[in-house]
Amino acid sequence: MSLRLVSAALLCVAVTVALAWAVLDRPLPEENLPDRVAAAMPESGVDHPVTAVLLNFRSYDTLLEIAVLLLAVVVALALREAQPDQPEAMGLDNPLLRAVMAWLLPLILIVAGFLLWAGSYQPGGAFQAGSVLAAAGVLLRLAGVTTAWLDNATLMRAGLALGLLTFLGVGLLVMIPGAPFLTYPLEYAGTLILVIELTLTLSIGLTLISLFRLTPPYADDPDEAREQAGKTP
Amino acid sequence: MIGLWSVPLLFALPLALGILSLLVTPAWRPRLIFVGLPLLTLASVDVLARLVLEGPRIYELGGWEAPLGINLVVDGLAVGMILMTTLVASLCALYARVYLRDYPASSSFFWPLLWLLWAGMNGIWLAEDIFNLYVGLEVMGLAAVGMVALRATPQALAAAMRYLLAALLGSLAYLLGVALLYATYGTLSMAGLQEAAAPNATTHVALALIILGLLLKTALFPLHAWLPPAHGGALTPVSALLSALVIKGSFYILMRIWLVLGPEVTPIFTAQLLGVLGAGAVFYGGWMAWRQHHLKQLVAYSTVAQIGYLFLFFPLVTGTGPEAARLAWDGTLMMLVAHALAKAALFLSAGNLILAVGSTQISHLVGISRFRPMSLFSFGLAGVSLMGLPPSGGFTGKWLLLHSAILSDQWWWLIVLFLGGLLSAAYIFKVFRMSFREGPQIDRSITPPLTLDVTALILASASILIGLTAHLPLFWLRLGSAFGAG
Amino acid sequence: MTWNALILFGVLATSLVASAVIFLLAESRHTTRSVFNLAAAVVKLLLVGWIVWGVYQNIDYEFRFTIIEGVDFILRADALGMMFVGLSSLLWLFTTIYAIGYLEKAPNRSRFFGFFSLCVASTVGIALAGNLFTFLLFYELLTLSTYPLVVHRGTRESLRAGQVYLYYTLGGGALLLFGVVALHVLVGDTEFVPGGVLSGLDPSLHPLLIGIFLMMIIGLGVKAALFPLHAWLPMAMVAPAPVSALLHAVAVVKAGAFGIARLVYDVYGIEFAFSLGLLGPLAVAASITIIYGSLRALAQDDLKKRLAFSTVSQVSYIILGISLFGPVGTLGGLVHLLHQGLMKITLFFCAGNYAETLGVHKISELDGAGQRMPATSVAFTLGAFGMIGIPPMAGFISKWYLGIGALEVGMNWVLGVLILSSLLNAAYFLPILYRIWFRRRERLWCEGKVLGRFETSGWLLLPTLATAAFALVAGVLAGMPFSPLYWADLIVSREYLP
Amino acid sequence: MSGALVFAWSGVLLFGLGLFGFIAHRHLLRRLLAFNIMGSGSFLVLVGLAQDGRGVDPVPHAMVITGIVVAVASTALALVVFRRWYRASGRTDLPEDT
Amino acid sequence: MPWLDLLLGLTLVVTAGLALAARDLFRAVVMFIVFGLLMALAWVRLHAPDIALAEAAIGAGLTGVLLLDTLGYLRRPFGSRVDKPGKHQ
Repeated sequence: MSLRLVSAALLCVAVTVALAWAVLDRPLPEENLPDRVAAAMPESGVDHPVTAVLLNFRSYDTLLEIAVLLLAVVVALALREAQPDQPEAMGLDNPLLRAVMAWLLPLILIVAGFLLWAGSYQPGGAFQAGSVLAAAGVLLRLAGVTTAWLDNATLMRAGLALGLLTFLGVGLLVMIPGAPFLTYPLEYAGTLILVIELTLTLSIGLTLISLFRLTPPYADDPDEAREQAGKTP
Repeated sequence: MIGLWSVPLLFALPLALGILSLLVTPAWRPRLIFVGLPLLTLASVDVLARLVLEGPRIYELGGWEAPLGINLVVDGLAVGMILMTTLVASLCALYARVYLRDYPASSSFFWPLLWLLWAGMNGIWLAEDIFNLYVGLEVMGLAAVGMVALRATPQALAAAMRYLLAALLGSLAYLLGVALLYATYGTLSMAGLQEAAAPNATTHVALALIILGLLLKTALFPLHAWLPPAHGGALTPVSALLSALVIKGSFYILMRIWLVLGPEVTPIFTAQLLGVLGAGAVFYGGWMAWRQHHLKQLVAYSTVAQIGYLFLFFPLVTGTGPEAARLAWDGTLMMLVAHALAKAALFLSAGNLILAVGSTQISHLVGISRFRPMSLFSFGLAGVSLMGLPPSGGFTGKWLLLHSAILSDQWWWLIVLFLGGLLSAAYIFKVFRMSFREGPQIDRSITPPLTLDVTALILASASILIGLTAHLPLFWLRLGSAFGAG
Repeated sequence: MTWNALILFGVLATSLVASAVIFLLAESRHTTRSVFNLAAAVVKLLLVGWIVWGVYQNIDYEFRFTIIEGVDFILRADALGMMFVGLSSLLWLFTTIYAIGYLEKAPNRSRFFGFFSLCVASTVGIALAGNLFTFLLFYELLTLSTYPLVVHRGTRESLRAGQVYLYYTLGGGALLLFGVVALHVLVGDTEFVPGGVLSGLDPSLHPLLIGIFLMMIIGLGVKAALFPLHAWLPMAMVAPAPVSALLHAVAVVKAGAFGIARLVYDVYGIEFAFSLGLLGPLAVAASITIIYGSLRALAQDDLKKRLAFSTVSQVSYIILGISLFGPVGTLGGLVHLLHQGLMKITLFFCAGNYAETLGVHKISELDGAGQRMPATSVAFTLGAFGMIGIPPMAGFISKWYLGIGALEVGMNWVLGVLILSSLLNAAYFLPILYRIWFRRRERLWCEGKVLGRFETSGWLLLPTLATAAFALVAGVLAGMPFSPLYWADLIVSREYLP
Repeated sequence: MSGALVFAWSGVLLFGLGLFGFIAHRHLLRRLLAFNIMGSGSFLVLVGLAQDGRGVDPVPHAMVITGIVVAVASTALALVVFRRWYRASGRTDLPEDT
Repeated sequence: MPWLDLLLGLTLVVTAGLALAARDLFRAVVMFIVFGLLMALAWVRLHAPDIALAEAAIGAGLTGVLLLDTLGYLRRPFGSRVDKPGKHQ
């Protein structure tokens, strides 16, 4: 039993006990935030409370959260360029999977669209839809389908940037009448949120795909990868 | 109307620039600073002007009031930190533009990371919402990790990994603390917490978790192990940014939450414990810095030591009289700002010295004072502030802390300040000693571009000047705080 | 900001600006640097003369701004401060001339002159400081700016000396800092006021005040080379001659002594310090240092080392004078601040001349130097006579007033100390003079260089003769207005009046 | 004990368990697993405790969604660094140098 | 006492334990994915279908795929381009 294990065990027990104490001894709060959310729902522009919180009441959190996602991609890009990976054949090249994909893809896109649209009045929204999109992308890759538009680095990056830029743009745009950042006017709130969600879905999907690949797609082509490697002395 | 704009611009602008710099070609990435720096400076100065003219204010994002929406707090403390960030980060950016020319194209990813880091930091300074602080911490922390990894050498990757693990663990502890606080008080807003905070088990556990998480992120002794490799091994402008600004982010949150929860909730025992850990950091960091052979590692350990001084804030502000508490507040903030300026200057000038002799070893600096007097001069000015010798920000901060310690009858902190100063003198002069030595002559040294020297010198001079004119910044920093009346 | 405040700031700024410009000048711009440096020194001297005249007429010169709430940066010209300012600006001019000659063709001159000017700025700041905070600020700045000068040669020995110097001065500085903060907590911003500011405090605080006094005396005593805190001074003699001359005969050690004077007269107040019983022990410490320094000097063969121990001994005359509770003793101590500076710098200049021209560092090698370098040797003789206290040299005046002052307050044993130390002074100076003038050179001088038309370079000779002349004149014309004695008398009359 | 509280309790246990794994393991992948388990634990505490004794609260729901995205981004970043580190050093753990 | 919740909570803890304790890395990752799916169930029980969707898609799905992918990376033999595998810094 190493010192590391003992200290880990001790720390674990201490934290668990402290947490248990905290949970047992917890007083109930006086503030009732759910009520406030419910009261403000009519002004939020959407019908689903979680979406309202995510994209209206606490939209600033979501903005920063997208920045976190983007950060992961930036680091992945930076490291990929600094130390190009061995070019590798990607995809299982399974004809069956490819055939299935041809059928599955439209379905997945429909699901993503539904999730996005549903988000305004029931569970679902940009993140869920985005991850479904990402799943589609991942499957495409696994099936070995070469998608030219996914291999276009500039287009890819533009896609990555689109969501955050739109979010920021809308946030700043609504300030022109003199309101604080991200204050949607009531009559446009629903539309604006939908626009943001739409672009976010696309960006999140692309972000997750690039995170899965940990790289921009171009390095998949061996020649291109070598070329990339040559550019970085 | 403009005032409404400059507050969100402080984080929106760097975010936008971060994305843009990802879209443009590597050669164009550094050039975005010529758009970003003036605008951010303008926004920061505008925020300051408004603070001075109109007083502190709350900015309601999305037009939603506090418990429902996320508010930003634009008080003296936040504005002070914003200005500090603008100054230090701008100069580091100017430095990096020249410095990174010699590095492979992949290092141009420094720029998107810089902007996102900046956005995260400004987000933290302005945040009034404890969950928003969590997201801000993640933006800042992950950007910092990315910067450390940028070099992509095995050492850099190991350092980045270690840093990342510490940062992740720290954030989770913080998040759990936030979860407990939300469950107890039903609000995430600091103003709401301040009103409702009561001493009970859940709050204490939450506070403990938050403290632990933030200590890990601030790298307070004995949780500092990740810092020296990360700060000492990174690219020079990255080291400067991380040591000067990033660790301040988590300390700042701790300071705010401590004051928000108030003296009823924050136990004196914990305060003293934090002070003791700070003292440990001062001694251990100073001792380790003195033992280093690698110039940037020395500077990195110096950061470990200097963090310790900041933590004297807690014992000096908790359970002491109003006068002592005010002095502790003033002194800690003076220390914080002075350290930010001086440490950035120290890293940048250390980078210049390393460029000049082509080696990171301190023993290779023999006779360098003859060839690079300006780099050494910046190093010296910054060193003066770190040693706490007059006239400098470090000295003024130390003076205030001493004053506070005497007023609150806690003489044991005097010893920490006394020995800490001597220890830092020992490691600073270790470098000087070598530079004055006339050993086997190095007849040539590479002359780094002037920009590198000038940026370091500006930062170093600022760390001196802030001590001489401390009156005004300290007055601004107090605006809107509990010590504002003093 | 008034005109007077600007002039006062100008006195400080001349050397600060000079320092900054010199740092920025390229190493090779020797002429520009020298001209600028000399011009700054002359301008400073003129400004000082102006202010001395003003202070004589009781005009107030004050420059202040707030640093933090309750702490001001204050420069103020009073009689005591102007005495020190006058001394350092006068000697700055001469030492600069000397250093230009001494360091001809040496490397790192930009660094040297830059820090040199910074040192003078710190010294002037110490002298003009209007409160303890400002004093402390410049006191530490002096430490920092002298370190590069001590280690200037970059040899192992000088680096070692520099390290020892730092141990002592930084430690002392930290103690001083605590004292200053403690006094600040007790009475707020501690401005220098004749008669002190502490006498009104509650008697229960008196033990604390004694402790603080002790701490601060240790902090100041380090620079004043008070036994047993003197060890850095002889070691620091590895520095180039101009550094030893100005800094270790004047600026650094005098800064310590001057600080003690400020502490006793203007912070505690001489009467209050006396009533706390602080002066007696201080006098004893000074006396021990006087005797100890002289004894150690006796044993040195290295000329600069002997002069250094002589400094250790002589600076304590000032402290002795301060610790005598009476106007005459004070007069003796203060006037010695000036006299010792003039005489000791002359001696160091001469030592530098011998070393530079003849390559001689040891006393045992000085045989016959008087024939080879008559002018330098005359200057050396004048300085040595002054140190011994032979009338009518300046040193005699100091000792005379010290003795009378001691008798006046009934501390007769001090007289014994004075006589003993004078004998010792004679014992370590006269043999040197004997060797210089009356022994014949056995071997040839191992000189390879001809330094100008005179016996040595004019840059080296002129300042030496000038300071020797000043030392002579200060003694002979002690009764004239604006002589050191006259000015010290003015200080005493203002100090003891209230 | 309400259903929400049950999950809060399992969140506590998960956090403790994850913490143990995070410190005890050396293999970086396992440590990342542990990190994710800790994260899930704190999310459960956040929602479970907030909803215990009160109704459904959408605010913690939004916070947890944010948290999940942040966690996946952190994990992805960590994996990128880990893969580079593994390729450069051939190690799956960090060298012991402290 | 909500037995179903209790059972689910317990299973969560056990699954997490298995994921952490598994000797085989692959098994650990699979257990983690199972854990993620169980988490999604827990979210449904907590009346948080949004989180359930996110957890299933991102928490379990994407993180799992990422981990599996990395696992494959670890098992892949390096080509000649890798500089000195096994070199400890």
